[in-house]
Amino acid sequence: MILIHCPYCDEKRPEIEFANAGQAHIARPLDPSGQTDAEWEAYLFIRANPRGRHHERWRHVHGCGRFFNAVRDTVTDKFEATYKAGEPRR
Amino acid sequence: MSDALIRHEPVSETPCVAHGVRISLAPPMQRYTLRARYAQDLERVFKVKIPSKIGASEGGIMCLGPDEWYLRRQAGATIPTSEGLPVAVADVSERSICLVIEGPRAAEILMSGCPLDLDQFAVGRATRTIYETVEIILIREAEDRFHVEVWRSFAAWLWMAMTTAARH
Amino acid sequence: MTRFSAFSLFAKALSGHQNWPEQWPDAAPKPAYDAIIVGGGGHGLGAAYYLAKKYGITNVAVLEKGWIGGGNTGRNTTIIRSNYLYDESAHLYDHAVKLWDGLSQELNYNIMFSKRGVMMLAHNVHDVQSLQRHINANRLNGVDNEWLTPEQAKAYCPPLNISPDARHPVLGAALQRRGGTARHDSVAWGYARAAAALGVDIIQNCAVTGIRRDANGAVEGVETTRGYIASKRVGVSAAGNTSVIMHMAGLDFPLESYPLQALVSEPIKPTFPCVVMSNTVHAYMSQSDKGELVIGAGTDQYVSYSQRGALHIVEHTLAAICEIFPIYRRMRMLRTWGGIVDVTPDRSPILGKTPVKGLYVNCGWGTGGFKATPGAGDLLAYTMAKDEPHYINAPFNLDRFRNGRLIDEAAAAAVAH
Amino acid sequence: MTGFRLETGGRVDRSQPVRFHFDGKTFQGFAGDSLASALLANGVMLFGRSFKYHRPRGLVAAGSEEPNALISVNRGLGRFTPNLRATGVEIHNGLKAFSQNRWPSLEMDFGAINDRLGMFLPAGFYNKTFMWPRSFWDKVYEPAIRKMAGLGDAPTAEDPDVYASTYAHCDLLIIGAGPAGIDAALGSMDSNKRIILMDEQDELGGGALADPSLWPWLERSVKALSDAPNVTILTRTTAFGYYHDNFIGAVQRLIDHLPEIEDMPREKLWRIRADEVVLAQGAIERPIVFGGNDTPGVMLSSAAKVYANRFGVAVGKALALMASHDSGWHDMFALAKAGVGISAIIDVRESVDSALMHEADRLGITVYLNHGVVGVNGRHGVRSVDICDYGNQQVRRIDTDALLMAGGWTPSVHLWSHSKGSLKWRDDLGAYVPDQPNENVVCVGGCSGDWDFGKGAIIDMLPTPKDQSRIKAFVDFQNDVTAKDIKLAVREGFRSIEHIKRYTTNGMATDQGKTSNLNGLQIASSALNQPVPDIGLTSFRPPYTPQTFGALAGHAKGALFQPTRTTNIDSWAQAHGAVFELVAQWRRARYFPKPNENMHAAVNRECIAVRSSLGIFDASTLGKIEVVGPDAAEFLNRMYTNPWKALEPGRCRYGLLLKEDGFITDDGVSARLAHDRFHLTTTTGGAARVLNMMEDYLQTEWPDLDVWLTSTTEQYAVIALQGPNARKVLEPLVEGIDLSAEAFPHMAIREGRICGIETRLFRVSFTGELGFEINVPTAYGRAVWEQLMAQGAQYDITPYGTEAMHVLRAEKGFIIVGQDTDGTITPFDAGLDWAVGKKKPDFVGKRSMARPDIVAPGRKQLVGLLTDDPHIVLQEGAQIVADPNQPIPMTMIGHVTSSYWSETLGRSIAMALVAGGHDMTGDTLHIPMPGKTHTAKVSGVVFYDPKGARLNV
Repeated sequence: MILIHCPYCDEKRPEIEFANAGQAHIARPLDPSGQTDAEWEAYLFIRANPRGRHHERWRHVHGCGRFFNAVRDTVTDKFEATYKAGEPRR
Repeated sequence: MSDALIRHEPVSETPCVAHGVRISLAPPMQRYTLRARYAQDLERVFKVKIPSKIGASEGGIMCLGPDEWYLRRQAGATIPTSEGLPVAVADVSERSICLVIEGPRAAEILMSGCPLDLDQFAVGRATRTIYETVEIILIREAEDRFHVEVWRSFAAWLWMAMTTAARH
Repeated sequence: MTRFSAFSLFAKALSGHQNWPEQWPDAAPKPAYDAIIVGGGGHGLGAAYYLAKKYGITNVAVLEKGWIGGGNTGRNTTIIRSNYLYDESAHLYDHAVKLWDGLSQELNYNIMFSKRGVMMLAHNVHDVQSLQRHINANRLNGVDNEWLTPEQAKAYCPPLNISPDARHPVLGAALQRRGGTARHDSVAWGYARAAAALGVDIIQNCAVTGIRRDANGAVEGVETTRGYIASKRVGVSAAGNTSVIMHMAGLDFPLESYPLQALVSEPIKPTFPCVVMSNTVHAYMSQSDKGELVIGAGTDQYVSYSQRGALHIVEHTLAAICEIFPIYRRMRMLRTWGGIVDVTPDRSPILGKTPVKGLYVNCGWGTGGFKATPGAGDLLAYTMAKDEPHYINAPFNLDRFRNGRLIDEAAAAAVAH
Repeated sequence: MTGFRLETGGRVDRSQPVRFHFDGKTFQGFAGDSLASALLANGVMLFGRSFKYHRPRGLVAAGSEEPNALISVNRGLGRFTPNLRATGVEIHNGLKAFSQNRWPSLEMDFGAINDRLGMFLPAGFYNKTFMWPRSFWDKVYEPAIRKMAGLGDAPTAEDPDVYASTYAHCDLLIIGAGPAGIDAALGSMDSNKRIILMDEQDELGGGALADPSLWPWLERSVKALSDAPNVTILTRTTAFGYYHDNFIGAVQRLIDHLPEIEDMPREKLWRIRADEVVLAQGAIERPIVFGGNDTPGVMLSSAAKVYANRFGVAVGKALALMASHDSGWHDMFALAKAGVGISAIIDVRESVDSALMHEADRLGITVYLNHGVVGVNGRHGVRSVDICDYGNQQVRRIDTDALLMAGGWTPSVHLWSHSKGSLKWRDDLGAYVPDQPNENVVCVGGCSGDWDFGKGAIIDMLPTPKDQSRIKAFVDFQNDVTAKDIKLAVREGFRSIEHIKRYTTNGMATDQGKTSNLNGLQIASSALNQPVPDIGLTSFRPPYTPQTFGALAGHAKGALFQPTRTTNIDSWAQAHGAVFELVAQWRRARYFPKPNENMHAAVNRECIAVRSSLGIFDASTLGKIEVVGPDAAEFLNRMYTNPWKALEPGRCRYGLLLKEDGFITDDGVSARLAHDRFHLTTTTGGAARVLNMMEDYLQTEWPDLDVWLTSTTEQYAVIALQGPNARKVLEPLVEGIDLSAEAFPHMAIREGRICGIETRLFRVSFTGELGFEINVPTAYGRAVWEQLMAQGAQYDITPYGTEAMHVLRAEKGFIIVGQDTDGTITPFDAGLDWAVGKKKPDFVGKRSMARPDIVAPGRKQLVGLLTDDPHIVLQEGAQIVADPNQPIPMTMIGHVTSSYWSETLGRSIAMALVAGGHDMTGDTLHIPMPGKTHTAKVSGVVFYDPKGARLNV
């Protein structure tokens, strides 16, 4: 059970308080109707799934309730950083 | 006529007393979730100091998240209206019940299923967390007294889990 | 290739087993091949075997970054079944089940396919509706799958707890008698030995580090830790690492890789006659020929290549097992391990061509790839040989994520209302 | 000495005799004995049979690395435990233990025939045969193999014991309480650190327990640690797994050692988060590989010392040592000191430290250097050994009844490896030791390779003049893996150590290779002619030793397995004989049978009651979300398919929610209470999912909106009052709300009081009848329900359950998300076009509905189905075809999603998803079922009161 630093609560809390919410920094297009099928497919389904440095979202669902972003190494599972939603990509 | 109507609680109203710990159902109270972008917006409504550090509590108001507070008052108190303001107040008085865990083994009983380090959880702190798979709000009222707020439909399970741990 | 048989075993025994040949030579890469398979798991080795056996393409290399069968092939719970809901899935998995039957003889390698029956439990009204829908669809698709009452289910699997007071009582079950298990390592070794005998090079400790493309963008070879290897046909069958390989060809894929854990108990005398799966309680179990209870756990929630899972996943899995099979509460967990499963948005595989000419892919099998091993190998081989998909794998293309023709078995199982 | 129990010595309590049973025979030991030491003391050498060859086996070790002495313990019904190590079982009065994997008896085992056939059963033999005739595999071969395989018997009854679990946190966790672990604890004791010190044995001390000279120190140290308030000592506790971020799993055994089973958990799972971990797990001695090294009486020399010094038991009366390492010599000296008879020391090395020679000489022990054992005589016990002088190849026989092996030491790096710390190979130790850590952890003592056992020669196996391919020299005792098996694997092209392990099963037994991994590596190394580090090392995985399922499940047993959520009215339903069904995490009343009523009859009665007079239904499980804030309407407008901004306060609207992929994920009727306040409802199963989805969009896509979401599912008990007489019953109970049709139309909400309790009163209907949904604070749900029952008695008010609810809604063609939709259905497929705001530029899922396949013809669409035979109720999940006479595989064009008998209509009704169904009205379709093919005509989905006249009253 990994420890996750919640940038809102500003403390490390156990994984079972959190829900992973997939890859980070995939903004919903402002005008979905203007998207080509390929662009929309990319938004919906295409994921980086890197071996190594990964940007992902978590929600402190059984804590402060906030979604936030994280950078984690997918080989070591170690976090490099967690930061609040809306902050620039690390 | 409401006096005529009986409340039905999901757990026994007889406390569970075991070696070094007592688990009981707290009396009914009023509960509200308060939401706002800024604590000041709520202070304008409630005319009281609103704690802004997550985990802190003051005057029965606990800060659970950056824009979320949890207010507990004794039954019968009134709440100012906030319609039209950039705040949200929702009555959740009956959404949960409160279990009081007290005694020298109180922390030990909670740790049977709660992954937080309660040695680091000072008196006065409040947080939403989890007991095994069940979400709770944990409040440390005193060194050896905790309040556990749990949604009604999960209360029977939590009562069984904690009283079982207490008897072991 | 020395033919395996009771006689050869006897003959070799007399000479103290001193003159058994290598089951497959440890090949060094040649400069070029007619086809390259990236990934030495059961799927990849199977593809190489069928390329040589059925499509006459024998100048083939299988590139494995570690040791063959060391990925999900050697880390899964070896469940084999084909009782899927949608026609596309049923045809795909049943193609595999038909190949499983007789595979030992075809490969002259006992892969110990054991038709013990796979039983899926229904715990609530919604499960019943869902399994009935499966059974009816399977029947009309010619796939065996039958409904059992709780009593019939218990008769088929005596350790099952069918008490109506259980937290998740058993309301019935769907049984596919042709389903079962096989010995995972033997599948990889059997395919490797048979493929090598047909001229395929099995190259281990050879990681692909790049994919070289010509001026028109078509594949012309792969860079590896053991040098450049040319080939105009490259099939990627790298499971959890597929995204990584595809990036080398400039492709982003609709895939995410998650840790999946499994575990076995200490070996005991025969006690568990079949495979039982419960989606509602999240547990599945069988007993291996060696006597171990083989138990599948769930995936962790985050993307990871660490092959390392969390303890709370195992806690939940064993709690579930002990609920369905209370007599095993005193049994002991002997070994746990983790694999990396690549999951697509609709939890169905991607098997076919890619936007890059000469580059083919077989991935996205999630937690259920082992059962498809012979079928996936055969269909990848077909697609690479003909440069077009077989009608069975045609629906499992990449385009479905663009046009919306998803094959979502999990969604079809739907949510409790 | 009497039997094998030494006159003096050991830590057993000779004043407390303990009587126990093994294979039905009664024995006596002393308090403090393990089953192994107690049986040894009684001269028992034979403990079990091996896995494959069923060879007779005795003890090899004294600790949890023991590969051979696996036994079963039976403590009564449901308390049978197989595969326990005799070395880890503490005896108590009445203990009943049994040997395993033998028939009919341990001494006389038919399975031993495999040993004679051994030459035909080399590694991987099963891959090479049992293939002909094909049909024999399932019927003959596999059952036979399975019968032979396995160790102990399976439990057959449910375990009555309970298990506990807990989380714990500490600053310093020390795993292993040998001298190194104890020193680590003493060193930090005076800090204010929270320290946990754990050991798998029943008392602290580890190796020190076998060294009387350390006992005074041990006693002082244990006292000091026990007195320290910041030190928690856990004995009989095995740290089995090292997980991410210093999270350690450990199991504590609480009652198995007690004669009486008290009312307490059998085992307890500790889930420990530590700031720093100290691993002090020590090292395990390596056996030596030579022919006959598995004969009962051949064991590790360190084990012999443990039995003598800790338990006061001699493992033989004339011990011989086969050594390649100094530690064995020291053990022999200690044994001699303890009064054990010594026969000889044999060492494969040509010379050893002169100090060792002098001490041996002083003690009068004959020494054979540059010698090795080439034969062990005796089957069920050692009688003598043949040793070979490597100088002149002369073989001589030595009388001995116990041959000790000292092959050097293997650091226990298991948990270190779980934590992903790296290892480095040390040639001088012939072992892997910890290198770089991956967590905040250090290794101390033996497991770090730091020990004072002296030095040794690293050998793969003893040289022998015999034909290596003919002798059984065991590497993995339990799995019967011999040196020649490993060589065969290499010969057959298995080069990676993982391949060799899997092909030979070396190290895959219940001891997980604790005594066999390194010898296996050395043999593979010489066979491959490669240095060990080039072959690699099989990875260690949890658990360190096997752990009980029940302990890992912890307190999650029976009623505590998973919460069953119940409503405030559930207790009333239970008291009134309801039959329940489980929906999501909830328990809901399915129907309320009267005496001798079956489900069919009850549901018919309940449905008729609602249509003709009045029904009452507990709808409390419906999800509810309070949406509050100036931007509430704007937010819902973006989430739902239909428009929300124009909805007037006091009115309700049906909301349809899609996932971004365009498929229906939830629905529900929602009400606007004020300009900035909505009361949403969701499906029972969708509540949490919908709230999470809405929070996701709100927080990450539209953080600019001033609106907040609160789950109010459990704030309100919801009572649906449905039927023509609903209003009449409400009127006398409600205050502050004008219930007249004009003042309170269908799809409206009013706030007031009922029975004096504040209520949010919805006028809505999921039945097609005049209906109200009464929301009251949960605690009063049952009380209000009972008031309504009393008030409704005059109208024969009838409680109905989920089954009748399903029939009633189906008669009206209302869908149930998750039953009539399945995650692949769009609003158009479901015939809910009217619920999609055509003019809205965007909402969640809109874009996906424009994808090629979603707009293509031939999609499955929701239709009604009326069977030609009105008495046939189709099976839900039945498949539909256009041509019933086609061969299998058939082309299926759809399936039945909902199907019921409608007592109101006097016939069956069904809904189905059918390809292109919306254009098929009136067509006849076929439903092939086993034995009979049914026919049905496509219809609309509204079967009852299509005009909705019954609502407008």
